[in-house]
Amino acid sequence: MMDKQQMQEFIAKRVAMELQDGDLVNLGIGMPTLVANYVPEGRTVYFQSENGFIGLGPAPEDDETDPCITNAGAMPATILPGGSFFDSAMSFGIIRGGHVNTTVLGALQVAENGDIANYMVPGKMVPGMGGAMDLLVGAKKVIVAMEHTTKGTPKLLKECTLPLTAVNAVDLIVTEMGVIEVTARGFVLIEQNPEYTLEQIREATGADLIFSMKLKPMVVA
Amino acid sequence: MMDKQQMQEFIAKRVAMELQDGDLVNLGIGMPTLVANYVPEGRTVYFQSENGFIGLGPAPEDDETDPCITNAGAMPATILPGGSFFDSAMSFGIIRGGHVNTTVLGALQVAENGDIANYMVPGKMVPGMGGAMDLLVGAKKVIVAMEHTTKGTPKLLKECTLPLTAVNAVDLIVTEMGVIEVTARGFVLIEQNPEYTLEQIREATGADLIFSMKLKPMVVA
Amino acid sequence: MEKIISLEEAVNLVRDGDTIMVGGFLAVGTPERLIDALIAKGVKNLTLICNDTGFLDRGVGKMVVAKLFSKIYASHVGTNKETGRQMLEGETEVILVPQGTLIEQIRSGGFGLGGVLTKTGLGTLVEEGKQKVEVDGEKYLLEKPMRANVALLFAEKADISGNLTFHGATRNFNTYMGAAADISIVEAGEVVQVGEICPDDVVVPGVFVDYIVDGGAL
Amino acid sequence: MEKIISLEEAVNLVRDGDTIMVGGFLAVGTPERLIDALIAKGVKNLTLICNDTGFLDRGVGKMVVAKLFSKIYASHVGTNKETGRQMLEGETEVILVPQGTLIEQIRSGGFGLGGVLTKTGLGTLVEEGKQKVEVDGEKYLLEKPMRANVALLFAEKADISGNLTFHGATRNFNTYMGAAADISIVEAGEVVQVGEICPDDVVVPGVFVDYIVDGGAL
Repeated sequence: MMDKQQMQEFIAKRVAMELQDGDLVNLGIGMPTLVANYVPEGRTVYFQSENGFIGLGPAPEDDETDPCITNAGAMPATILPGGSFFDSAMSFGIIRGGHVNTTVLGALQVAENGDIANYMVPGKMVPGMGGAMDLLVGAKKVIVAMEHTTKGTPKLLKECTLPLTAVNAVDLIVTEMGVIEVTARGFVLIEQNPEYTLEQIREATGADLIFSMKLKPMVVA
Repeated sequence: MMDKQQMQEFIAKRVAMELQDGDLVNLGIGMPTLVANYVPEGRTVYFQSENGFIGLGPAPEDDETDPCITNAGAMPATILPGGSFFDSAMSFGIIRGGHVNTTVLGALQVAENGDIANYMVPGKMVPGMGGAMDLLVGAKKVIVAMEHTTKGTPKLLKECTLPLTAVNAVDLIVTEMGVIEVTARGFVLIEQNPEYTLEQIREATGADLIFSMKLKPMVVA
Repeated sequence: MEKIISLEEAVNLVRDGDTIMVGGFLAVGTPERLIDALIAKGVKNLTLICNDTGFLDRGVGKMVVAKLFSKIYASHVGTNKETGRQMLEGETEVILVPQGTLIEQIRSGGFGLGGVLTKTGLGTLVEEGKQKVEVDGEKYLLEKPMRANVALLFAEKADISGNLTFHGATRNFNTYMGAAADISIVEAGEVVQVGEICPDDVVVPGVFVDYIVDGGAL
Repeated sequence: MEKIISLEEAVNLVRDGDTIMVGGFLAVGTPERLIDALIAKGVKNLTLICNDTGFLDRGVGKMVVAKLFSKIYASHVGTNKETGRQMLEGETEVILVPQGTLIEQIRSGGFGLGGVLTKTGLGTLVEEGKQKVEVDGEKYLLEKPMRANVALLFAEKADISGNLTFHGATRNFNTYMGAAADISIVEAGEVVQVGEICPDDVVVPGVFVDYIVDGGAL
């Protein structure tokens, strides 16, 4: 069994394989951020930070921190050569206008029609949607990176019960158990982590799960 | 009698007296452009050029011409210290958003309710509205600078007969005959060029003309 | 046209009950000195329009802690637990707005547009009570323009006519809020003379800036 | 991610019947070499979206003279008498659009918005056949987003990843058209290596630029 950190790295590595050479990518806060560490060799991927730049680089060395250069979580960041700073109108013009190839976000719940809930639990936790609603509507491809369940409670559902962040938005879900495509027919498992049986994955899923005819093992480098 | 050039200078000088210290002003092509030459001493007025800058300065000396710095009529121009260049979205954000204090435009016809026609004569001359429709809607104060008639045919009318550029837009009209306010009661003559009698001005006007109780002579420096 | 004023003069422009816009993204590019001065002055009952509510000890978050707001429009309040507490206990009304919508609403307010037509928020709580407009068979939410009495902004550099330049990720909401407020006040890291910023390099033209507080001279 | 292409490769991206956007304001900030090459190639039946139609011998005006357009959207055509002739004789359809509306329609098309709500054009011929939307009791015209197959742009400088800078009044429509076109081609006065433009100085980020023609190397 993987521990939590291994699980997150495993998911992040698998998500990174989805990124294509030349893609502009926006990574959500938390686990999705890890994806930047695993871009496959030979592919150049540009990361957009919704607080206003393209060319998000790794965290700086302590003595090189520029307080004006932070990621969307306000953590110290760097900008790579060829990057550019801009304001929020431009940043969301890029996002809403379909110029981001892929966004990777976490989720509380995903429904089989691609609905996603990830910005509030009424009466309890209401952080707000930040840029997530725009990213879900605007990005060409939406990948959800998350654990398959919350301590055993399914997060992949027939319908979301929490307030939605967007409807029909999710294209692909990557969890520690497998890779699931969101299709017109519902959830289709296209890759299976060999550590789990199909039965285990089906049980951890709160909606019908179709096994792809081309089901493959989920392997990361 | 003034010749055409004197008439235009006279009108431009009178319009210039309307400009207040610190105003941002947009001058239309043609006669309105002359206004820049007569800003009263002690007042700093900033000129906006809708092709993308604030700080429009006088035409350059021949050997200082920068092909990238032109006015809205594509004529060589200069930019004054403290000026700034920007794109058309910003330029018209400034205009439409009410950040231009005064615009000075020519007109083919002005109606007593402030309607203005100045961008086309159907089937004959259709130059287009350029930025005029936005300026008329957005500028805080709209001054029309024009000759009182077209070879004797009134241009101040009960209703415009040409296609409108904007409705209820004009605040003040400055002609060689006088200064006319556009009010809820219609045209009000507030200044009279002593070269013309009130009767002459009334005859040259195609709508009711109210003489202001405070009617003054139209005097320029 | 000298726009330079003192910190005290600046905060006296903000009155109880005002709607204020404050630049910054999680306190990056936020006018911290203006915020501190407003807290010291103790204005009340403000409405805030800001990307987020910063942190307990940074950015507009300090104003949340000081309970200056009765209403907050923001895209994200998760980094400031005091905002969450005030919201859940009904002390402060918090209206969550998608980030890309919020900046366009501000731009609309400043640029004389009638609102924003966006698909963002369709099918979510965000659409509740709002007009929808169909354009060529596609549905959009109509989000209204936003304006404020005062905008409090930060810029790396200002010339004394108010032309602004920025560094790094500090532009965020600072570029359009000045246009959308009756009075805009910029806290500038550096104030320079007219002519010291090349016209090609100006990011926000001075027309959108009414007053400048010299952050360096404080 | 080398975006540099030859003039010949560039014009081969434009096909008969395409809608093209061309940057420039009365031929200032217009990609003259791309225009010349398109005329030499002889594409047909194009729709033009441009601020104006330039002059007989400068800017897109040369393409008007060469009769490449069947339809033109512009705010002003008065500086090119051939446009007027083609319009009045019914050879070319000319749709006049207020300048501030035109740039917002392009920005909407590029930025995923459903259109523009503006008072500009209300009560004029411009409103004919268009939807009106009421916002808080105020009427606005709904002007639809515009997009194109190809955008032909000019910039003072481009790095090879497509980041652009500008000089003088050449920005005009060049800054947003790239976002609103499936393919955008920039004629750059100077092409530099990645890293030679400071991230703070970039006016248009490279994401909106697909191809660059080196104006200096022609």
